[in-house]
Amino acid sequence: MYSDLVMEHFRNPRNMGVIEDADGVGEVGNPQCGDMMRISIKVKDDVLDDIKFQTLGCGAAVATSSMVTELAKGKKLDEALEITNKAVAEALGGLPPAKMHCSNLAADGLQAAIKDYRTRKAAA
Amino acid sequence: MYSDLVMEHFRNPRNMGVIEDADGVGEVGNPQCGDMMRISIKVKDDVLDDIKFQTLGCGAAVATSSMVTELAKGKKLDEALEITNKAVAEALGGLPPAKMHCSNLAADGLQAAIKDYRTRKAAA
Amino acid sequence: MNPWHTEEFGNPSTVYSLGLTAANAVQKARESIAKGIGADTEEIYFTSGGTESDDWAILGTAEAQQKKGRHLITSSIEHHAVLESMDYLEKHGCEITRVPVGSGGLVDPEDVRRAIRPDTILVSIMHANNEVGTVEPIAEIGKITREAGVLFHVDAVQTAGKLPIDVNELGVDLLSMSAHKFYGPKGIGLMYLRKRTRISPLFHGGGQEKGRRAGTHNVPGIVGMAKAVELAVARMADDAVREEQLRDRLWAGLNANIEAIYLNGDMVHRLPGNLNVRLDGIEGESMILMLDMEGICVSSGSACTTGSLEPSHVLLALGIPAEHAHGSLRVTLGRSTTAEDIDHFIKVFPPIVARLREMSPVWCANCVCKQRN
Amino acid sequence: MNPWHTEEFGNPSTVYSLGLTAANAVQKARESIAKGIGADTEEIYFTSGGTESDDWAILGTAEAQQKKGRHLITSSIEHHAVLESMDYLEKHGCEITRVPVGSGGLVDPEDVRRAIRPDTILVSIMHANNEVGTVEPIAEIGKITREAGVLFHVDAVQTAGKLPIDVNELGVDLLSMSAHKFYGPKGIGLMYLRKRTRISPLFHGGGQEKGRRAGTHNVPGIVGMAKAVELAVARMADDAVREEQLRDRLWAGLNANIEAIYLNGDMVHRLPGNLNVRLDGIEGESMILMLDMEGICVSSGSACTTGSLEPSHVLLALGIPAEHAHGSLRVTLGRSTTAEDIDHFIKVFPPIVARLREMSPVWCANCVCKQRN
Ligand SMILES: Cc1ncc(COP(=O)(O)O)c(C=O)c1O
Ligand SMILES: Cc1ncc(COP(=O)(O)O)c(C=O)c1O
Repeated sequence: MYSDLVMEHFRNPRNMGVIEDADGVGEVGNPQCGDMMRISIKVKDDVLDDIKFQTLGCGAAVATSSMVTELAKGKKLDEALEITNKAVAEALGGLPPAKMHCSNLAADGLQAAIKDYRTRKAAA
Repeated sequence: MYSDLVMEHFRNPRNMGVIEDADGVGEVGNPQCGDMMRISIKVKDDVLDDIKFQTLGCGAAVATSSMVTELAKGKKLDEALEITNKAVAEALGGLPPAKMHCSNLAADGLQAAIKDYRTRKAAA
Repeated sequence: MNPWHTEEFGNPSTVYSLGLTAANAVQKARESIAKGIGADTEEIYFTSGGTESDDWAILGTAEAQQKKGRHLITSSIEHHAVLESMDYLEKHGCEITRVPVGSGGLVDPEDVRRAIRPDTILVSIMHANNEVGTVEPIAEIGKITREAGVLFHVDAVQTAGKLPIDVNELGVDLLSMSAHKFYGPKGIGLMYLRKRTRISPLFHGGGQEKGRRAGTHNVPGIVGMAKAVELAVARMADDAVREEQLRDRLWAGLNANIEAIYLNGDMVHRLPGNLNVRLDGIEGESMILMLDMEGICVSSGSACTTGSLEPSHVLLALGIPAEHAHGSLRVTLGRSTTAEDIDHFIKVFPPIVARLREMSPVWCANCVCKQRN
Repeated sequence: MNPWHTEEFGNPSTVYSLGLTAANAVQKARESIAKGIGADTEEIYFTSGGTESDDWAILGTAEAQQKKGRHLITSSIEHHAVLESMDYLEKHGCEITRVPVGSGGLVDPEDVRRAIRPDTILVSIMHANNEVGTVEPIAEIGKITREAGVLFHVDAVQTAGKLPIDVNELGVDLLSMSAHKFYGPKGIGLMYLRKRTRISPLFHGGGQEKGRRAGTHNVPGIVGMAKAVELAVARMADDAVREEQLRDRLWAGLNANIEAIYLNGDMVHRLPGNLNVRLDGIEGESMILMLDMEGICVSSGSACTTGSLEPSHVLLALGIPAEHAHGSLRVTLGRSTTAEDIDHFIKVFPPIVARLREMSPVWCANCVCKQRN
């Protein structure tokens, strides 16, 4: 069902975990819907210096989480904000039609984390 | 579907044919319904001395025709009149349920032939 | 076909790899079958056979399209699966037009055109008839239904695997097939359903077949059917020529050696392996039984073999009188039929006919005419 | 089972001897299956599987009994084949009462009694549930329906061949089975229909099965199913003890080695080969994929595997919260499951759980709680 690339990211997710002293945290999804994602980021000079995720969800949810961190790491914040859910799915070589909706978390989570960072910074 | 006895009578019908100078002829059924039977009889001293049938119809129709001639031959007319369609089917060891209606010709044909004989005699 | 019965015990609608192997097999089968009839892969829906496909096509369309109308058109020589579904709808408020056939058993497409009304929701005409083998002018009817914007269902149970089928050339929207009719397994069939055709399900339940036909996939059946389609497509032309030659040889042989034997149905627009004849003065089942003793399997339109008191509705629709319909015989030739079989038939059948006619009270040669002398 | 696919190409509904051999095989199968469930031979009707049987039982009864009433009773944990048929009827003017289940997944027969009204025409309750394996109090419900003079349908797809079934002891009037669930072929099933029960057909067409279920008989399927019934009956008791022991060993092993793992469904009234658990902080499909890499096939009630956005309706009906339903796992043990398989499962599953919880934003041990520190 899943492509080899998706399964590879599911088996060996990149950047899995928590940044203890994160500059921004984004949380999307809901356990009641079966998937939830938390992204924590470290920002240096407006660039995503570090990024980590935790995901509760299916294979597609884990793989897209992993992929979005790979795509975003090292990017400027404004560039990172342009990463779409569609782009993440495409970078994974596509997802089964029934699982497309599971891929709608990853980019959203990243955007939420960046927004959180900017809110904190504005408040600081 | 048919018992061995039915098939035996179908393959080797007894008393098949026409009595050229018959004393009575009975005809029942209708080609449009797919089965028709003609029985011709020769009567001597109120006894069925000879009896022959012709039948258009399925295996059951042929076998019951054959059986009724066997049951009737040599019988007194009044005895022969008591042969029922049911008795013919039973003498054959039964018929498949779907074919029971095909067996409703044989005794009727015999009765029609005897009736014809008596009508002719009364008229003579 | 057998690995799917035993080793590969998977359920294609599940995510794990055993299920995936089964799902791949089903998908490959779907692709291969779709290719065989010029359809898209997603237009193939697996069913349990011809009856389910026919019933689903008719009942499912009637339900889904009831807002458009309640008028359906069919022919008078359809298989019982179509006829009984139409009768059922008629009892439940639909109007059914049954177009007649000519003496050769062919539908006149103009009759279909004339029957179409604004509230017509479906035309259902069979590709070839199962008794007399006549091949109906489906492509012409398809043009008419398309012009009129009416859905067109074709029962192709008799032609699938025997004649080329291209759903676009034929202009059909729904098409029924049954695998066992082309040497595939029993208990499996399919419906071709043109994209964007609205239909209600016949089987409610799990979400298989995009929610349109519930039930665990019959994986071995599906794989077996796909193989049967492939084989049939590959040898179709050769089989047809061979069967047609044998069939014509049989008819010539019977016609030359038996008096008062007649052909039922058009000889040109006809399935290659079908011969249907009628004989004066004989009933069908008695011929079947006699031929069976010679190892020959045939069937008949006689009431005694239709399971009712009426002879074949198809023969009657061709204008054949009831007494002749009872005396009709259908011979089906197939891949395993040999020239020796045909010659055997031509040899043994005339004496059987003679014997049954001797037994018959309505055969002139030895009864009525003789008695008249 | 295979001769019927190839050599024996006959059609049981025909008069000639090839057909008769097939008809005999079908008849013998019918007798043997009837004996297996305490029914009379004429009460067995062959179908294409569990979905068809369920649909037919419900839709066919509703149609045939509509003069008596339009109220039907079912449970909230039925298979989709039953639920969707009930939903369909509801949309078409019937009233449906769905009795609840307790947290163990069991229907209270008194709820059924209270739900019965003068216009109730059918009660449909499954014998065992396909997800949590709970075995419902069918005999008690059968007593109630019989007293009330209401027809009782039982979906026995999960128990057929696994638990003893006697249609008279259970007091059922209609019962569904699907052969592939007890190691028989796919695409074949049956309906038990008590004598003199009125039902309309789902398949209209040829006169097969006394006019109640049209369509060419799936002879190989029927013969295969009969063989599967025989085998199942012969080894049922042994299989049950073995599977129950292995199942209990699995549960004990998982429970001892994994924290926050809970059982779904009653442990006493349960299919021997069924285990269903839920785990805090994990989603089901991710467990399935991980276990699949270890060669273990399981399924889940997670939305990501039900083909919808909702988790299993069965788990929700047991009162299990949605987030737990998503994290549930069903393990099905069968004839081929060995003690080694169980021990392998107990060995590989705890690290999988640990890894997925490490990945999880909602598992206390490493996220919320840590962050709180
Ligand atoms: C023309 C036609 N349609 C439909 C059917 C029904 O197919 P099945 O018996 O496989 O359900 C048949 C088979 O006898 C047929 O010949
Ligand atoms: C309880 C129950 N009923 C009905 C069915 C439907 O059976 P089938 O898929 O064979 O049509 C199933 C199979 O999944 C089942 O588990």
